[in-house]
Amino acid sequence: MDIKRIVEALLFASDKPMTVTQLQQTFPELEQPELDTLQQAVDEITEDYVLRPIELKKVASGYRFQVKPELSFWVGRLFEEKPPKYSRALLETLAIIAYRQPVTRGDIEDIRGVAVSSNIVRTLLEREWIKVIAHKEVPGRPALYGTTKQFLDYFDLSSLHELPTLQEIKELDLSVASNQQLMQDQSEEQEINRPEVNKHGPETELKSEVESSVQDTEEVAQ
Amino acid sequence: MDIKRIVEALLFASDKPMTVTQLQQTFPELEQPELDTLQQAVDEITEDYVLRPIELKKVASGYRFQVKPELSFWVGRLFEEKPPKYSRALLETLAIIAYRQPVTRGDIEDIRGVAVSSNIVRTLLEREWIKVIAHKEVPGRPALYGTTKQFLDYFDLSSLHELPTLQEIKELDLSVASNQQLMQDQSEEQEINRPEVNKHGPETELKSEVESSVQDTEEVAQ
Amino acid sequence: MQVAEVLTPRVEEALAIVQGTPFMEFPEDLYIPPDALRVFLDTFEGPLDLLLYLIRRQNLDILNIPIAQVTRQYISYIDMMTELRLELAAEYLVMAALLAEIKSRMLLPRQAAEEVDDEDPRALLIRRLQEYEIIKKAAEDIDGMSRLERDLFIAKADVSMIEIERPLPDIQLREMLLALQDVLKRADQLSHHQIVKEPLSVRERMSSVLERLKGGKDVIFNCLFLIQEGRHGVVVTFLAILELSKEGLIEIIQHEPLTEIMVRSVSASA
Repeated sequence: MDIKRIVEALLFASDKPMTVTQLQQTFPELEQPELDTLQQAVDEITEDYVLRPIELKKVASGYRFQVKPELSFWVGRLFEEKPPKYSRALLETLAIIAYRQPVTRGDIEDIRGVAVSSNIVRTLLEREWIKVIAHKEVPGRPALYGTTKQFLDYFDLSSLHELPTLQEIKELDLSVASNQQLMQDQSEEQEINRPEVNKHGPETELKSEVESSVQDTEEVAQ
Repeated sequence: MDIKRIVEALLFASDKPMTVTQLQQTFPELEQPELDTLQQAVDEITEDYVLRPIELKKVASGYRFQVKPELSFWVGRLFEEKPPKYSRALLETLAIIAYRQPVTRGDIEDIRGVAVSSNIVRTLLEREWIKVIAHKEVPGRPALYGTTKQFLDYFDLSSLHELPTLQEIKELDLSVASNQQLMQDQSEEQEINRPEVNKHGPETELKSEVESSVQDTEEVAQ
Repeated sequence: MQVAEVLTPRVEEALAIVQGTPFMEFPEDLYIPPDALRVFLDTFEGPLDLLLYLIRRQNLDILNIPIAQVTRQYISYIDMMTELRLELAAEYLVMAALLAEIKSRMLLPRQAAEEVDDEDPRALLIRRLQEYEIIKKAAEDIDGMSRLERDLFIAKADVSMIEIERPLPDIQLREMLLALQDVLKRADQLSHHQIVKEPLSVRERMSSVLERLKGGKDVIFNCLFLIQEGRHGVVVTFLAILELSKEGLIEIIQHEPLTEIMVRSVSASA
């Protein structure tokens, strides 16, 4: 039996990289080839695969066949996973942060009536949908959370303003059909709901001052 | 990027055999090659490996690279763990399901003449060699079992047709056989009440049987 | 057990009679350990298998089995097992009964053709034996086929270096709103958690104002407004500042009359 053929088969079948010594030990005691012979086989096999999409590569723990790096993109697609689903608790937490920001974890727990796991908060932070805006000056200095620009981008919103009001959410049927309509109605609704009382007073008073501060603000924004 | 190279890399990287259609779906939506093109790539790759110690083989659920059978002996030495052994009961149950599917557990018991242990059915289901195909519309709605592609894959088959053919049932002609038989039986019947023959004969026979079967069992245990 | 005893015509309680001498117990040298018999029994897959063995051992044609002889042998085996109090599967005893029935039928005078139909238990038994033998052979064939883990090895290339994209879960806005709907329903049941229904834009602005105050510096009140947002925007900001102040998250300070009003985050001052 051709040693090179055996070595090639072993390297393809092995779960782990194999050293030349390990290859040698796979042979029955009295038929073990010299290490030199095995090394030569390994070198020849390496040469044979130069033009193929896989290669015999020496890594720390031995030799193994691996897919060439230039094919990573294609092979990576093979292992793409279906995204998992977020829990109801996470969705609720996110919605409460969006509607009640800035809120502490304690506030969220009060509203939900159950504890909020650290995992949920961490996931939302990692996803960059929420961020810590400040810390509340109460014992423990809890973080105050708010939504981010990324959160708006993800839902293709230009402002939270475009979300339905709490009252609408309570009343409306959020079935698929009505959803589109809801979003439309909602933006008009928001205009109407503008707090009437405040419309006059502060607005006019502030106007001149506001104008003067525009420049500062723009600088900050940049 | 060369399609053939990608296909070869995919087949080496995949955990499971892949069909041409599965290969196609791995490509991004707008770059999916025609099935013909992929089939041609598969055929060319098969050709490329003809002289190597591994081969691209078509099994039930697709194509996979595997070590050529003549190298099994050497490669088998690679794995310290002994391959699983299957009991006769399991193999007979599997054979009945493979050849007589769809069958209920009751059918299996009728053929084997003994109860089928739940363990055997569970093992076969867990190994994904069999599956519940439907339920028989009789009281109790027993499950109807059939074999899976994984069963064929495991045994290196591409379809059930490749299973060894069954022995044929010799036709029983009772009108001829039974008359002769009757005579024979009747003459023997005289002996039946002689307990010493009854006892003595089988007993000694039994002893050697036991001895030889103990040996068999020891071999199995090794 | 009972079945076996009824079927076995026992003249006496002797285990065996050798050259006219009854043996009431197993002689030492003849003793077969029950364990060995258990092994023996275990090598049979059931009554059909045992029966098939008895037939094949004597090179008998399965279509032409001497029922009486086979029955006698079969019952001897069963008897032996019973004697040693080995647990016998019920199926073995059922088969013994069937064999006895077939045998007794054959002793009765033939009623011409009427017995030679498919109701004939002997024909049925022969058919079952044939079917079982075929399956037994098929099982042996399957065992002999090359298979993964034993004779067949997959050739694979390593992919551990390949980065696998793990897509993050997607959510629809609708899902989030539905979740909120649930929260509101629950909150309504707890009357003390009345959620104030303020315009969302104010809450959003509260966050952005608070964020601007990050870092602890005092910010001029006026600088918090963006004139290009128009009236509406200015009102929203103003309400946000008032709400933040009410919630104790910011301080609004005027050091001296007519000087600039300053705003700072309470948390930053600590």
